[in-house]
Amino acid sequence: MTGMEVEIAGVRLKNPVMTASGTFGAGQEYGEFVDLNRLGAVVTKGVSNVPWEGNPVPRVTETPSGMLNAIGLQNPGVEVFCERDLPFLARYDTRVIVNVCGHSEQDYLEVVERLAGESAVSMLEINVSCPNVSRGAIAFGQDPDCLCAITSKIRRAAAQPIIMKLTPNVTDIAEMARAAEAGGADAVSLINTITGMKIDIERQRFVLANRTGGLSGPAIRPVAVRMVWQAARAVKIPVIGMGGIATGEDAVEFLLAGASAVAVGMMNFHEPRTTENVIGGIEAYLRRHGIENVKDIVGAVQDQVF
Amino acid sequence: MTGMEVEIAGVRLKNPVMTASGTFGAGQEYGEFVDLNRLGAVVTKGVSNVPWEGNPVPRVTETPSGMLNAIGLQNPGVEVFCERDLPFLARYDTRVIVNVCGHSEQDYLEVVERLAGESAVSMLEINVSCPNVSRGAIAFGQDPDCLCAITSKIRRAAAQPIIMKLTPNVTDIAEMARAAEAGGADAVSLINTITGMKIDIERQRFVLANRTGGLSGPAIRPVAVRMVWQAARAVKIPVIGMGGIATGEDAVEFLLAGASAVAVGMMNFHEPRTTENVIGGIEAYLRRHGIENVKDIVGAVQDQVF
Amino acid sequence: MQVQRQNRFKAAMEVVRTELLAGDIWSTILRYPEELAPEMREARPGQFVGVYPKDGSRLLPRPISICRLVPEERTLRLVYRTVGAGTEEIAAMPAGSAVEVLGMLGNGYDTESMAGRRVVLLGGGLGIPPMLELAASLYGKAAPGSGQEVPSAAERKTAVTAVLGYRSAPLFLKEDFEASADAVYIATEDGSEGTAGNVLDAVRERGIRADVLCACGPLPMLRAVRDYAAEQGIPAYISLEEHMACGVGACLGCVVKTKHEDPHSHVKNARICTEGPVFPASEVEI
Amino acid sequence: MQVQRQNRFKAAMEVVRTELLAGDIWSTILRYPEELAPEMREARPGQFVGVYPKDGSRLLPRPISICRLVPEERTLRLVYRTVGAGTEEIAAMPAGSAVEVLGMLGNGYDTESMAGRRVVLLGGGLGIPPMLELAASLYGKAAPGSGQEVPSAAERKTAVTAVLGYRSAPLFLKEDFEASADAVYIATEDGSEGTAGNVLDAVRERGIRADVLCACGPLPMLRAVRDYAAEQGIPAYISLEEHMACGVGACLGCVVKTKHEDPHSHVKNARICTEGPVFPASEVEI
Ligand SMILES: Cc1cc2nc3c(=O)[nH]c(=O)nc-3n(C[C@H](O)[C@H](O)[C@H](O)COP(=O)(O)OP(=O)(O)OC[C@H]3O[C@@H](n4cnc5c(N)ncnc54)[C@H](O)[C@@H]3O)c2cc1C
Ligand SMILES: Cc1cc2nc3c(=O)[nH]c(=O)nc-3n(C[C@H](O)[C@H](O)[C@H](O)COP(=O)(O)OP(=O)(O)OC[C@H]3O[C@@H](n4cnc5c(N)ncnc54)[C@H](O)[C@@H]3O)c2cc1C
Ligand SMILES: Cc1cc2nc3c(=O)[nH]c(=O)nc-3n(C[C@H](O)[C@H](O)[C@H](O)COP(=O)(O)O)c2cc1C
Ligand SMILES: Cc1cc2nc3c(=O)[nH]c(=O)nc-3n(C[C@H](O)[C@H](O)[C@H](O)COP(=O)(O)O)c2cc1C
Ligand code: FES
Ligand code: FES
Repeated sequence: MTGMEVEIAGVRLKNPVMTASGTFGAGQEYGEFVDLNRLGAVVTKGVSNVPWEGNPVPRVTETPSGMLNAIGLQNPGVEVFCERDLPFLARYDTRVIVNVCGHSEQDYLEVVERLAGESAVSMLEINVSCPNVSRGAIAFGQDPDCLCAITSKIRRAAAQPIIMKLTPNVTDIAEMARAAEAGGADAVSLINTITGMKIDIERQRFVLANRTGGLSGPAIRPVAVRMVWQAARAVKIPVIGMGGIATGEDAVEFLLAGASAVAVGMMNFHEPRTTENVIGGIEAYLRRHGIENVKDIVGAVQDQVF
Repeated sequence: MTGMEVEIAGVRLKNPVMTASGTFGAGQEYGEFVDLNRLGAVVTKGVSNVPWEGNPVPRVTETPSGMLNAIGLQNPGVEVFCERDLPFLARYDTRVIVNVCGHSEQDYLEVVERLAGESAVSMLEINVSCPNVSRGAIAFGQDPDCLCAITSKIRRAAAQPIIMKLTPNVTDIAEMARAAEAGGADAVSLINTITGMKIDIERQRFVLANRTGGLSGPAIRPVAVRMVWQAARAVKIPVIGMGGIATGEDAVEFLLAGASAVAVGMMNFHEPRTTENVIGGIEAYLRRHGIENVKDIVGAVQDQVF
Repeated sequence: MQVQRQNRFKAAMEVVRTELLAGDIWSTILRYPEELAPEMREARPGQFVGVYPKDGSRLLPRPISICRLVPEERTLRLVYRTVGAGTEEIAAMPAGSAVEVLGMLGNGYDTESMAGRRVVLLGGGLGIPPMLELAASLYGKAAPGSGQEVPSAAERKTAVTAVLGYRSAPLFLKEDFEASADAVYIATEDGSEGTAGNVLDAVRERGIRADVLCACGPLPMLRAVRDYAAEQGIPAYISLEEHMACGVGACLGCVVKTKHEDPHSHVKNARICTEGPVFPASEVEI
Repeated sequence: MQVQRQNRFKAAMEVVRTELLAGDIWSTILRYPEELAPEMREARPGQFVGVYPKDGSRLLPRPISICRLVPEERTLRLVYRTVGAGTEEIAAMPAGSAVEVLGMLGNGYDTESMAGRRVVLLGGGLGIPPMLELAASLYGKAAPGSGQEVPSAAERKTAVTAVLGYRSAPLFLKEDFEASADAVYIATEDGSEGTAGNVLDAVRERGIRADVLCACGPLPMLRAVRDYAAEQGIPAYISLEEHMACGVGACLGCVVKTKHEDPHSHVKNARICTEGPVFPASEVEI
């Protein structure tokens, strides 16, 4: 048996594979295709203090080897989440990580405080990087000082370990990872989507009602791997990697780059069983290479030898 | 006849389609496939003051709908360029735009001064954004003050109009475009490649000897269109758009987003005749929509109507 | 709104046959594996599938409605317009090849509630194909309790009228409807066949009476149907489209504004792929 | 170094036949259009083509060497290992389908300079296939000036010896070489056939004498060939590989370090796709 267990900020996951926030609802929809008990963790869609309507449609569109989305963080709010979605997730033998979003510091703190008493919640992932909310939340994730400040406020309010989710839309990802660490983050996750745009040339209009959207999928994988590598070298806290993971091999690439765990996002839409396939693929890789424990490959990439 | 002529900084191009620097050599190689006389302009591979060796191999690798490169700006230097490559290009009825690279301010100025007397050179494109040179040149393109300063120095030294080529690896592309404009740039071009990485999981090594490389191709097109749109709204000088253009339709997307001209890069490697196909595709689009002049669609994208 | 169906799957199907019906409208017949018999038994007209392109640069499923489901032959028929690279790829898939399909998606029409009524189906353009399975499942059905599996003409209670709106001749699927509806009327925008105008022009011109309207087609048509139903005081069920990513309710990409708070989302947004694509016309803001 | 060939094209070719030779080694025969006859006449062994995958997520051409070119049949044979998605796609292309090919790339071997000499071809692994076209073009050739199109055995001046190194049996292409070379020797790493060891072990074991060496195979083998040639005081031409993007010399992706300044690049880097892939072993730093 290969060892697939990993630990992030003191929380044990049976394997390093999670769902990426916003691509797996609160688990129910893909529960028809995937055995949720197999997953390292389910990361929920962003949850805010009150219900959010999100953006007008069209909200999604395909791009070469990827897609753009501008959902705008529609969600039923933390109360409905706790009453309806959390009990559903709690039935499974997997970790629940709640992705938290907000327009203001206060918004985040309200959600974090409301979740403090929920023992079914193992960790919080703080989305300071969603490019689709217009009221300035992106600034938290694009300025190191803001990021550090909000991290430490949330850290003080949170009962669970917090993962700061970083945006790739920055000049220096290492600096952002260090800012999160300095603020007390227990882990960082990256990458969120890269801001992009598509234009319908026949109608001469933006395809997305929001004009811009977030690019995800295999198209961005090389950028994600690079940033995970840079972040992992910059900080001591664990890094959770994501961006275009489709197979176990892709996941191994992130692990080698320095991620302690990985998340599967857009590719769930291509193949609902991607998360399970990724787990199987990592196991097969470890077996093929005679590696006993998945932890042994974290950050193990080396330079070419000639 | 649809009007395909455009003007950038006083220089007339017979059509808005150029080659992207570094993907078309100095024109000779693809001259076997494409009639160079058909092109709006040929943009050369980066030229430095002295010959550059570039990076060790592997220098290129494929990624989903894209590729990574870390050529490291190998080039024979400005003297050989002027003696061998420029006379070749001057034989064609197309504009020659020389892409200029350097490690230091002085490097850039030497090239720009050497080219000042070359009447066959219509414009200079200043690459302050190559992620593959290690001696700090990237900083010019990632800090607005540095960018503004170097732009104004080059502007003073240059005999030809200068196009500042912007890197997408920044938090705020509009700010960078404004910095170039403030420094006296005659135009900006974007995007250069997005820094990425690929790991060979079987060998647990970086695929590229340089570890990181620049991502280009259709994968990055949504990011490029977004940045072109943001830059075009931020400045009054013309914007030249590039990133993953494969067809006339793709080029129209950039024009609608606000680009006055476009460049074809990686897709030359997929289909050597891409530049000509793109020209034909734009013409067909204009005819189909009864648009008389390509200038009429520059920046013409609008919001959805419901 | 209607209860979400529980007949989801992702499976490979075999391309049996593809033919061009008219212009750029194609018909593809897929054969599904035996294992899917239970899911297909649960299928309802108005449900749709997601067809995955094979090209690795196109990763999202293409939503296409059930046009016809024939369990005896294990066939699923799709009729679609080639509008882009994905549908073109589907139309070019050779007979015998395999294609990945995500199904059965969406709620579909509640045909039981329509039994014994005069049901008028309004299909405009690519809204025509999904009406065929709806016609076929309503046609020849007696009202519940009649106790007749194959009722005689006199006992037949559900009256199915199809009104099909095309841009112009040549028409497609007309013969199929004639075999599955009590009456079929045609409208063409250019007047090349039937009523000149849209489906509602045909309804008015032919004086077609309805207890229930079911409609699929472009938004302006659906808005007109909603208004006509309100005017007539009858229910109308309309089938909506939106750009989709997951197709299963997970991404929240495909919402429509609703009149009242949606019980799933707790905002006035319902997921077309899950709570829809069929909605009572009076409950959505289109 | 040798002059760049002037026989480039990009064209669709027809897949005639694909077969598995051994393990994961495939042979695909392509038929090229008549218009390419001039380019093919100019082709030299050691040149290569770029085969474009059809999948839209894989955009770069796959460099594959000419294994055999038969102008009478308008066929180009490629022999390759399926190592990734691109080569797997090529192996799966059905007979009759079309594939885009960029060619003829690289300089190839200067066979004229070898006429009348004892030429020993060393192929290791996937370095074996390109040696076949080289053998075929050398074999049966008289030295220039002999005036014989098909010389008798006595007049035959070029002696072609092929030494083929495999990991292990089953061997591939052996029969093809036997028809195109004066002598064929085998080496296998595991000793399952021929000499146990590599091609140079076979050369030594069999006491094979050479005036010229031509080699293609993994880097360690090429380094050993370079050293052996230097030791023997004979020229060796080696064929190199590198990751490529354009294949035509435009991107500078595929360089090899050279001993002297390269006349094109003005640095000590030569483009493998253009100045190579065949280099005098003494002139490159491998
Ligand atoms: C519930 C539902 C049922 C449908 N049923 C049918 C049908 O039976 N017959 C038919 O011809 N068409 C139907 N459509 C529309 C069909 O899904 C699109 O025409 C198709 O996805 C276009 O794909 P493409 O790759 O050819 O076009 P492209 O424009 O290249 O597609 C790019 C992306 O946009 C999406 N997209 C483009 N147009 C639409 C659209 N109108 N609606 C939703 N997504 C779109 C594609 O799915 C893809 O993700 C239906 C749509 C929905 C939502
Ligand atoms: C001049 C030349 C001639 C060649 N001739 C042959 C031949 O006759 N038979 C044969 O089996 N192989 C040959 N190769 C190697 C062959 O090009 C690769 O095995 C092939 O490109 C792998 O593609 P893939 O998509 O299956 O693998 P992947 O690993 O999925 O390819 C990913 C990318 O890496 C590139 N790549 C991967 N391996 C290599 C490699 N070894 N060399 C260059 N690029 C690589 C691919 O072209 C592609 O761009 C040759 C290479 C060169 C440079
Ligand atoms: C439809 C969609 C919705 C998303 N919603 C959220 C969200 O609510 N919160 C968040 O932090 N990230 C969100 N993301 C970003 C993903 O979690 C992930 O970071 C990103 O998509 C990159 O991974 P991928 O390429 O595997 O999709 C969303 C992504 C998609 C595609
Ligand atoms: C192989 C390669 C070499 C490049 N060399 C240069 C260069 O020398 N100077 C430069 O400014 N940009 C260079 N670029 C960037 C391109 O000019 C272009 O900005 C980028 O690739 C995006 O366009 P594309 O997606 O169409 O390739 C290079 C790109 C590639 C792929
Ligand atoms: S398409 Fe994802 S929720 Fe409907
Ligand atoms: S592959 Fe581009 S120069 Fe050789």
